Amino acid sequence: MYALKSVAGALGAGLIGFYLGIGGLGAVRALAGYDAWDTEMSITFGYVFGVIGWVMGAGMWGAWGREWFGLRTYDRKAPGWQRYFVFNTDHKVIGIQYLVTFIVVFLLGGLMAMLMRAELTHSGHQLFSNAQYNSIMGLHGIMMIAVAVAALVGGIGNYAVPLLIGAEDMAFPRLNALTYWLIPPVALTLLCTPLLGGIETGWTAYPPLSVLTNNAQILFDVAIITFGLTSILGGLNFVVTIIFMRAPGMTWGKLPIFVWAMFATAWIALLYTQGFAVSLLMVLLDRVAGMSWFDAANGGDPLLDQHVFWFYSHPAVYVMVLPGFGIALEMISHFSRKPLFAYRYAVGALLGILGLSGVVWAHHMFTSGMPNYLHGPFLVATELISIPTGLIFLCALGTIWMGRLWLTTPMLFALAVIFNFACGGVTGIFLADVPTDIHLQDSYFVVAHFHYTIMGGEIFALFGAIYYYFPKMTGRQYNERLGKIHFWWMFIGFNVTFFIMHWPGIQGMNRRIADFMSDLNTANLIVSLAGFFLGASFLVFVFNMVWSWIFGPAAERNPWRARTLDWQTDSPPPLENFPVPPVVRGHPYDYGVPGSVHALFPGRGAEEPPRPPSTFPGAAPAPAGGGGGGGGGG
Amino acid sequence: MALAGTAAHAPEHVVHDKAKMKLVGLWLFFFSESVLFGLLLSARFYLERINREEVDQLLGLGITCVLLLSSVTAFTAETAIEHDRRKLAGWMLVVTILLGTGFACGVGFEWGTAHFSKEQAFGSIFFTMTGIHAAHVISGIGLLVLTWFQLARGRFSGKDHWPVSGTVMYWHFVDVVWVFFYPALYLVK
Amino acid sequence: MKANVIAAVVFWAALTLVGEAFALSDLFPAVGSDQAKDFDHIFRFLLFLGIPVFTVAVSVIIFSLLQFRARGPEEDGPAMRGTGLPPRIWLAVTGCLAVGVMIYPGLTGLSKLQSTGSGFGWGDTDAEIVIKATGQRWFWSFEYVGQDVTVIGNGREVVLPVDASIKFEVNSIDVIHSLWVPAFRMKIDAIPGRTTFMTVKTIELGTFADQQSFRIQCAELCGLDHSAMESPVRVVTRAEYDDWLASQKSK
Amino acid sequence: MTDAFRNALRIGGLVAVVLAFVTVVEYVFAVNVDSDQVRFVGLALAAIAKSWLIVYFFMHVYRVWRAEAH
Repeated sequence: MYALKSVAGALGAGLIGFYLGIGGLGAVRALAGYDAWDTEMSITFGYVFGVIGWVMGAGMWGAWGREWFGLRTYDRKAPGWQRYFVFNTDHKVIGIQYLVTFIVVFLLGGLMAMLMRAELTHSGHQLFSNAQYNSIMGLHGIMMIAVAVAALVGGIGNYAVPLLIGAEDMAFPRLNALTYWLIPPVALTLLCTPLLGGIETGWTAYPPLSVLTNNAQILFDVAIITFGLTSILGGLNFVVTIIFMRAPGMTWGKLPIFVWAMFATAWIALLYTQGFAVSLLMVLLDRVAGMSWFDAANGGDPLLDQHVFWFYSHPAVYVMVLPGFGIALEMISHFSRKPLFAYRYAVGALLGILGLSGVVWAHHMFTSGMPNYLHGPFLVATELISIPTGLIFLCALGTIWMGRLWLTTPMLFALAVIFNFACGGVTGIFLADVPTDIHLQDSYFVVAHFHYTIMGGEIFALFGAIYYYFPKMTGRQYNERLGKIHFWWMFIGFNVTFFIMHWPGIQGMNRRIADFMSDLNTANLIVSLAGFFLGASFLVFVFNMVWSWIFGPAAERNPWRARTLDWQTDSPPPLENFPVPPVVRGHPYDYGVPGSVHALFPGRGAEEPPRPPSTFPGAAPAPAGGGGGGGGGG
Repeated sequence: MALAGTAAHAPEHVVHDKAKMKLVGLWLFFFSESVLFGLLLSARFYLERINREEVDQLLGLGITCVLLLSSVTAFTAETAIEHDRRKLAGWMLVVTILLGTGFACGVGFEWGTAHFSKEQAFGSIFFTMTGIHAAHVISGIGLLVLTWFQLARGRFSGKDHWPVSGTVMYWHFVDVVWVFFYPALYLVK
Repeated sequence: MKANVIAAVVFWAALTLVGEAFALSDLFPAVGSDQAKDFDHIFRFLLFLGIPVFTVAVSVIIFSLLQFRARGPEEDGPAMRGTGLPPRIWLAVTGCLAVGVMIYPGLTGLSKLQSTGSGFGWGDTDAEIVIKATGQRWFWSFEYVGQDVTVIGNGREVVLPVDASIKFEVNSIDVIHSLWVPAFRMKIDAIPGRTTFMTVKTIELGTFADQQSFRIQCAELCGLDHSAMESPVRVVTRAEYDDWLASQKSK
Repeated sequence: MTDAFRNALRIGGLVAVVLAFVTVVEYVFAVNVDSDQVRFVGLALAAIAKSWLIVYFFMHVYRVWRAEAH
């Protein structure tokens, strides 16, 4: 059993590393005359060595580490489903590993949300103590942030980007595998936090609370620093892949919009993620080494952490939503069967958001008592970012206008992204303007706003993308009827839950509380019930996915008749993606343009991809190179 | 066959410039790391404006010179292997490792003798910044040792020496970081 | 094309009207201060501006869903690439909106809040009544400066006079808290090691018993009993306030 | 010893001398200047100059945008 061997090896080496770390530190401490066991220091060392052991045991030693010692490397080969459980360097396998892992984390985080809403059905305490509630709330926060940061980027991005640009893999396949294999220990560590008392700081982990709180914080710190590392390495990989691995003829002006979005996202992840690492590192040093970064009595400053933290964590929301925009625009163009409206403006908007994302962080700190001269510039920068975001709407709305809308499940999700983000964007204006933000900051208005942007903008795009790529990934077609049921169920549940949630926020219900004022009982009960309704919709999704993966009908090569390269190869694609490397000729979205071709597969002959039915109006004669761009070709 | 007509320019398999990709990847990694060090540097000036405690100036100047010198020897090692002079490269790597170890020991000595506490803000700044930097120095020494080990077993040549170049670049990067950290921690008042 | 545009514009106008009617409904908690009046005004202004923007997206999506649907990928739409004038107009309009909102109510509102701005906080730096509010886990204590009156603990009433400018000087002794009075629509964080302030001008009588937005609560997660960290507020006439002060002193 | 190799080493030596010189000047400057602001600006300029020397001559940053692989 390859899978069992791999997972057992990873776990075993991880545990050995964990105990070696603790034991080694204990020996050094004992020699230096201290107690051998210091909870936080021991856990930190154990964790670091445990993670190294885990990735080495999972296969990094054989595939990579040996090379550093001048030894011959070997890959772990595993057949069938077992390839998902080994240190596999194939980007398609890694993408699916990411997706499945994060769907599991998403469902766990959703379960936490259900528990929170159960507590908040009525004022007073229902199910949990304050400590339990804070712990559940913190776990929900950080797990969902992790899903939002990594599921779309790591899952769909890994799977689709090399296919979309006509490459055979990512630039650094082993690095890619490493970024995935660092994730399971992070998830396990976060799930262990309740054993040490639970994280009570929320996902933002503001000091001095995060310095003074219980030992679980240390697990949070080390886990999230590791998570940041994967984000940086993944971003690096995407940037190099997109710069160097494009197929011949795939110029920057012909790049699919999702690839552009991933390019901007990867730069953001690469540049800013260190901020989260630095802020958590300072917290960690304050806790473990007794330093005073945030202790005002000794010259530290708690606001320093907020600056460093938001320096990453605001750009992080663009790590979440930019790929969502990208994949939504991609699907909207294919399912409207129209060229992407104002493609150049969309690219400009993505790069504009990339440029502005680093200068808006302090709008999270308008009420924090930072110096007065900072409010104005950050207000201006924040309002400016609505201009490139508006261009994304122009592209989406311009593309569906006069289109031939084929309302498949992914298309419905893509339209929902635009709808939800319009609401999230408008409520964002209230939070960017200082006079309104003073009241709304840290209220349920903020909770509703960021669920509209992150969940409405990105998680909807994620689910749309999963349906969109399901035939390509599995070679089977999902059940369209169940998909539509899932969409409408989720869409209605989501909008009822979070639209009503604005109201308690305006009324003065603060975030992150286990108990609230009794005059908001009705609103909270409705929100809770709608939340349960929303939560139940994912059961349909899980059932549909599992059932269709096993029993679904075989999928065609190009069920959507899309023109981009990913659909011009088999479903699922062979290991090298394209048996014949493509040569790109035209724009990927030239629907309705007679004679246009996106790509040719030279010399493919009989193996050329199936063409759309010849009844397509405006169909051009088949290009001499054979096969090619799907939709418009034919 | 007609299908072959437009196929003339397409290579059967696209060859990617792997060396360039590794180089750019490494630079992107430096880019990301410099944000880490830049944030620490910003945090240092955020908390303490310009002030600092008394530190041992001569020790600071000494370890700075040692690190800069190790950069020169690392450069010589890389240049030597580029011109197929393996023996010189090996010796230069050894000198670099020794100088790097000297720097690390200097920092350790500084930690042992510093009269300010890590529990004061400047102490936190000083120990964190030198500590993070020293961690990079130590990992750099580890990489240099691995590289030297392989060089000694006859692995690299003028055509194939990416691990040497990459490690030496990493070493230079650590040096660049110290170029900024040294004045920020020792020289400003 | 032309008929579609007209129909969509009519649809947009209808949706916008519905939305604006919704914006006129009673959205806000009780008004207790001058700043609250400003907030309500600005919020409603932004809502009036935001709803047409939101309905542009909604109406185009819904209209397209009804008008432009197809059964499958059999046919391509017109090859509109979106070059030339339309995106420029869009850019100009959204740019003007963004800059407009930036100036009013953004920067103008900000300059009003920081009228005599120095130090860390909102409003005038001098006020008739100064209250030192100190946050700690998990209760507030309020010291009426110069009155020798201190209110400590959750559930203990904070009494304020009406028609007075009141400055809260906020401090914390352990972790970050945030002082928020929903009826005053004002909030400032309590940061260990620095004193922040917010000055409000009370304009209406009110009590927590009648209106739950008359309360002080912690808005920044501060650990275990964060949700319990609140004190009721009572805004009373000047005479009642003086009586209350006297009764507190005698205790 | 080929000419190319000798030239490369000569550049390295030259850069090393300049670096040493700047470091000493930096130190003397920092110890002897009274104004905090002037010292800060001078040190920042010196650090930028030194880092540029290392990045350009030692790390060969131009290889990133040079067309051919080395």
